[in-house]
Amino acid sequence: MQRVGVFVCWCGSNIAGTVDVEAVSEALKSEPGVVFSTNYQYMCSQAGQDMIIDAVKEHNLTGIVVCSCSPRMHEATFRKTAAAAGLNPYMVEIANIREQCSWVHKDMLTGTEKAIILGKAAVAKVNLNTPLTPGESPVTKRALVIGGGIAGIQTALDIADAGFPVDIVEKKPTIGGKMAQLDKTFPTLDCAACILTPKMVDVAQNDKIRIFSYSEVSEIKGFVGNFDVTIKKNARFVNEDICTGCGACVDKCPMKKIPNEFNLGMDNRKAIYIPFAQAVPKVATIDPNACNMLKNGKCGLCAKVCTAGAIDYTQKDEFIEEKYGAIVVATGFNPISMDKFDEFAYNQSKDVITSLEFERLTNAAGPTAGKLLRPSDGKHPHTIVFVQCVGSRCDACAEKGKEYCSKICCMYTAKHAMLTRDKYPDTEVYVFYIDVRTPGKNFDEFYRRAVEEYGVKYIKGMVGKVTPEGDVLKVQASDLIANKQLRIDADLVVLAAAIEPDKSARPLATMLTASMDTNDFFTEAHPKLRPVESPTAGVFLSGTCQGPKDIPETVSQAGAASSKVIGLLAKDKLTGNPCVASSNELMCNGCSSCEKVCPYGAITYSDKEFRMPDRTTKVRRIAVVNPAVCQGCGACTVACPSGAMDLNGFANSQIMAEVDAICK
Amino acid sequence: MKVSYFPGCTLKNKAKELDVYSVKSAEVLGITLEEIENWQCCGGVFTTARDEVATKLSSVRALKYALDKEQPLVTVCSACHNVIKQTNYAMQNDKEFADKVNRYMAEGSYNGETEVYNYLEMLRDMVGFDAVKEKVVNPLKGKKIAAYYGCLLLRPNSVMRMDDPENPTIMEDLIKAMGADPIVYAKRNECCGGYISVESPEAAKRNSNAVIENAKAAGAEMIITACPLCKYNLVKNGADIPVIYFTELLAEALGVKEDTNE
Amino acid sequence: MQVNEYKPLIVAFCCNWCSYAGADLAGNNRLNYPAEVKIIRVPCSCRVNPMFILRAFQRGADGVIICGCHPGDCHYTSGNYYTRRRMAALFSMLDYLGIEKERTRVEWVSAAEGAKFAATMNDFVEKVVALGENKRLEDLRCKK
Amino acid sequence: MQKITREQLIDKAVALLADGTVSCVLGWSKGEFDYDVTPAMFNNEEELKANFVFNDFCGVNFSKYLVAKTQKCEGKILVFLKPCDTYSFNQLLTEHRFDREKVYAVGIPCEGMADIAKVKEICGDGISSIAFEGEKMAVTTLYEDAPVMLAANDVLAERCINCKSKKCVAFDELMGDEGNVIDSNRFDEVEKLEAMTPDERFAFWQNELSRCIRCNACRDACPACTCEKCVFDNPNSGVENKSPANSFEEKMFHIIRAFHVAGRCTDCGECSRVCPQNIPLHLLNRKFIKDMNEFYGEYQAGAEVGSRAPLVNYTTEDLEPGEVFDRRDTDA
Amino acid sequence: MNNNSYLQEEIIRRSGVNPSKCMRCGKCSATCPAYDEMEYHPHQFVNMVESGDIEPLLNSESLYKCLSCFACIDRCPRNVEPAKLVEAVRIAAVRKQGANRMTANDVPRMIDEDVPPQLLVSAFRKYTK
Repeated sequence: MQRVGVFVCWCGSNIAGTVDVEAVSEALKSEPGVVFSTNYQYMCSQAGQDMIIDAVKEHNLTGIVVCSCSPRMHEATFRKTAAAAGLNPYMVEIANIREQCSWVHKDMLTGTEKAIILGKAAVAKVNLNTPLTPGESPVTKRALVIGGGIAGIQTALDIADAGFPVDIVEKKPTIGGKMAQLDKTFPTLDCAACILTPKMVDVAQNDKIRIFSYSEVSEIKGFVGNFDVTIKKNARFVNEDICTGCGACVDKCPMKKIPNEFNLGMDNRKAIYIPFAQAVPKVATIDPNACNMLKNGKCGLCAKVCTAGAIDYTQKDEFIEEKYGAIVVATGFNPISMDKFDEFAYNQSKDVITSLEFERLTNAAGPTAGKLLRPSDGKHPHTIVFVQCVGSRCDACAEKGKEYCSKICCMYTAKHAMLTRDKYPDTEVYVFYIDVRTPGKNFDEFYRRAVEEYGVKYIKGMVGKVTPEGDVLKVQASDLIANKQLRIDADLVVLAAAIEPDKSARPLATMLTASMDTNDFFTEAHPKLRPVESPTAGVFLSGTCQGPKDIPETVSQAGAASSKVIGLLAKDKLTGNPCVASSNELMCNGCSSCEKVCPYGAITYSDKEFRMPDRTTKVRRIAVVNPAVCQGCGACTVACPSGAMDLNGFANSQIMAEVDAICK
Repeated sequence: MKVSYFPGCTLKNKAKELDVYSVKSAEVLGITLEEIENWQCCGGVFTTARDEVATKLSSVRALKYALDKEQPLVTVCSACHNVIKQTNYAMQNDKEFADKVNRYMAEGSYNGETEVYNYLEMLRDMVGFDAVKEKVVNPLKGKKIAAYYGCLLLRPNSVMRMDDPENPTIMEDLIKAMGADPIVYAKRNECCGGYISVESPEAAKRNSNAVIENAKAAGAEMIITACPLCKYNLVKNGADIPVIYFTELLAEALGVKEDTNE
Repeated sequence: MQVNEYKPLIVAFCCNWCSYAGADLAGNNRLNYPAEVKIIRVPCSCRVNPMFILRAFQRGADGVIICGCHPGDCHYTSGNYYTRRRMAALFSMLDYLGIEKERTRVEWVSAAEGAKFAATMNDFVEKVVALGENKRLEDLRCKK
Repeated sequence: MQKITREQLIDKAVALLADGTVSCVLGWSKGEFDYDVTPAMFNNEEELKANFVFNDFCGVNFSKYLVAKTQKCEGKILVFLKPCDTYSFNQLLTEHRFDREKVYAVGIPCEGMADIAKVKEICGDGISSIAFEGEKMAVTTLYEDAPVMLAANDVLAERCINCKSKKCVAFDELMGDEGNVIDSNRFDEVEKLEAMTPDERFAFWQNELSRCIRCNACRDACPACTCEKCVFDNPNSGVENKSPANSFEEKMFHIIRAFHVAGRCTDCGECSRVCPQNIPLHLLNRKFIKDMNEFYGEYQAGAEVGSRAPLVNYTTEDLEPGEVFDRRDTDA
Repeated sequence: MNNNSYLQEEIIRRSGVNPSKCMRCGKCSATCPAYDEMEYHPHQFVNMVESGDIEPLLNSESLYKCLSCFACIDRCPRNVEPAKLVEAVRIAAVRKQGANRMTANDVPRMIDEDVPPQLLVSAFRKYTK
């Protein structure tokens, strides 16, 4: 039996004005377990707290009930008081007789009656309280960043800057991501390579950062502070440590007709290749689907010309196991496929391209060395039509497209239009838009410049059909302001394709038990207050894996994610919330119902041997809650059919006792 | 295999080629088209209005007929196909509408159970283009043929589910199977003008011309279609390359054209 | 005012993050609702076991209401979605047994909705009062 | 009458024992009366020939027994599963309640089982023997000389009249056809109750539940009730109670039990079959099944292993608890 | 705003279209093959039905220009299905007493030797009650 002390607070007249505090403390004296009951003007004051500490010592109290303001206000205060008195802090219960009693009821009789009942409920609960100790777990002081685009790069640099080791896993042969493919960046028009490549070099030279390029995460186990991750390093058939990136192998490779992914297939690369001049790591990679040597053992030219001896046709995929304290997801985006949008004739004409392809066409390192030429015939286009919102903002019931706004298209289209008019003033540029959305610093000014200074023709309306005929693209569109249907003979049509999360994100989310929305964007722990954290503890979000973002936003989110990671890694131990679920193994059926409802993946199963009364043994599957991962929602306790699963601090018996106390 | 067959009004007079060659070709490919008894005209166009009931009854009756025979229902004409498939879809998905229809159904109630195939779908899904290819005796080598889908075969896609509505391949695949070269052009799924030729022949002419010009610019030597109205509009508006029904070409490739030419 | 006015007994389960805070806000703003409403704090509405609800009814509660964060706003991301399913099933079952549906309710109240909390409680109590005392669940097994 | 015969099953069991596939057989055994069939373990041909039975009174669903038996038996157990038993079998596998590797399941067809209460209703008490002759059942009583001849349909159990599936969804080997899921009218009775006023419903259930003697037969027969320790036996659950007394769980027993098995109940009907007071307990379970089908889409527990039951699942668009009633009220 | 809410509701019910889903992109009008013949264009049908401005549509020639080619239905990113609205308004118009746009007397002038029956049936279906 507990020895409970009851402390009724007046809160000046806040409580005492509508509740007869004397009557409350008197009434609660006769409750089971109560050995001491008093009231005082301000329980939360130093004098009030001292009064509690003294009473604990004098009456050997094991539990405390404070009838006062909301526990959201002072529960933490009184827990500290209990600790100061030598009690376990979780032996305190609060009866909320201010916000939920004295402040809502005007009549003294009513208020007092209710306060007594709330007090009784708290006493009934505290009688069943047990001392709780928060669990502790060590923190592995290393972070994993999945994805090596600008989001991953920035996150890794910031974490490394704080002194923690970071690994970047990138599935492509080089880091850099989409930003490396861009030409100029809005709204300042500085070149993407000029600002990105120095960062890539920083990453390469930072001794805290390891890059696993051409690699994927294949398995994740563990929990916050203690992730065990397996990384699959795909065989690139080149010894990374020896390759100098000289490119001699590339020059000699006879397989010339492999579509170049980096230029979105608009030109070709070799079977052995370095994606672009500033690639990091700058080492060659052999495409096993294209290499003759790997396919049928005939060739071997690259090995012959490699003076460093880096070519290794026998290289195998390698699996690396590493421990991490925190994981940052930075898996990025891709433009959606235009296959379903062939009213724009993307599959019928080479001169209908996506905006990302347009970036490559205007990029000095691109297939046309930065000259804007039509992919079909290499001629200068004189009339260019940009189409906005292709596949964005579609109805959920529509046959194709995404429901959300892709956010970046309005600005990059303004950039493309402006740059085109700047470089080629003889070009007519039309932009068909539904709305122009330019919230952001200097964004709308940028768009207005495109219209006012560069003479880009913005037309409110949509393109309905593109008909390639001869060497023109007949564009049929509506001009809603003029209430006209326009027919434009264009030389080039550029589609602002919606963006979607990279396809690798979904299986990764499953491995991480991190939640995703219906569009496969990662869900944040709280949309406003915890925007860079996943609800899964220890997993953080950086960049477009969480939602469409431009570069400035991505970089700031990367910084935010890294500061969260640094905050976590700076701790030697993690102290958990002790109010977590736990399963009574004697009653557990191992049925997996609890696991299915756990939003955190905190529940796992193990086979345990039990000795039976008849001295036989029996192996049973039982649930095990990881207290470091459990957040204490209690969903599992209700899903559990046998009642084996219970929640510390809010146990079935405790809540039941409260119900009983309230219902007489 | 036997299927129920809904020919439609035009196939019995102005578009006999479409009808006769369909039946003959199917026979070669192992499918017997059994014409529905006492079929009534589908009405030519589907009314999307949910409260239009009477105009859709003939389609429901045909569907019910096929159901009772436990056969899929096959149509050739794009218009019939469109009307019947849309009606079937409404019977499946619009309960209020289906209830109204069933009050008129002396034949017993119907709730969209029948599977509706266009002749092209039949070739693709029941026969298979590879099997068609095997049966070809007169390969149409080197012919550059443009498939003209028009609007009715493919749209609305949520109902028709025949092919990608913006980049269809079903007719091109058939052309390939027959040994010819398909010509892909953007206007192949744009409207010819349809019945507007009654109201404003000029508008129909403009639409049809755009289709013909686009096909020619892409190198077409011939246009094939599944729709009598498309054919009428294209021909009437001065197509200077042949416009024929795809079944006529199929019969030729399969070597059964001659015996039907009396 | 009548002397023997019937006072119902209402148990309200409120989730710690939204609805309990909403109830506090109702207090902060001095919004009245009947004192018959007694709140039990739970971490999440999904912690509410149907057994608690049945227990309350058996011990004489006249109505039980569960309040949680709005769908999509759950502190634990998905807890209230489970609540929604469980309670839809349970309340439908109670109704099937002949327990008046007005005695049970689920309401989503955010931490900002003090006024909604008070209005909800006023409305709920009013509906329960209209039904009178709950004997049914207690009597379910005992034929009179 | 069953299409598959006792002899066929014994032959199968003997063969599987002989070739070492299984080491024992879980089957139906003769009881005190002909209609009183009990589950039993058979270890050899002699035991099988002596006591194994298969007839219209073999309604027992063996799936549940596998939880305990697989722990005890060395080697594999042969179990005969009727279509409805296979659903329970899958559901228990979904819940990891036994080791699939330790079971050799033979799916058998079922023509529906007889309800002894119905037999007694026609023939009265004092049944001394029941024999099966062709398509008929010959019931001999102490009081009549000539046996009463009954057709299977006259005494078919309610759960078999409303059979939801003749399809075996789990087996290592099949005797007879795999069978099909069938359109049943199993929710008609629930709908009838739903159409009543709350007062009428209350009266109905009060009348039914007042007969309960808390014998726990429903729980003990239920294949979903395989908990290591039942909440009603657990002093810490807050609902513990073992005897009929005027306390909480006593009144709530059936509601709590129904909720506990909601989403896991395969509607096998064992609860109602074993109830000595003939309380239609399946109507509680079917209400949950019907509701969840309507609210969240068709779901049949045990149709496949590993499926996620409606109550441990959700969508963001689920209907609100209040809308449940709005929907019904607008339908009415 | 006018007081045509009854008619508006009827049009919406008959068509099954929710015009408030429209985001004013104009793709329907961009893709419409009969645009030039129309006084009110597909996107205007949507917007006018949404605002209850139906009278002008009822009296407009545009009703008879729609080809039912369903291009606007398939290409609308918001799944608004403008052609269904045009159809619903057209039916409201032709169902009015004596409002048939085409009669049997018109047929001979339309016929040439190649006219497929399909053309006449379709036109009748569209232009008459």
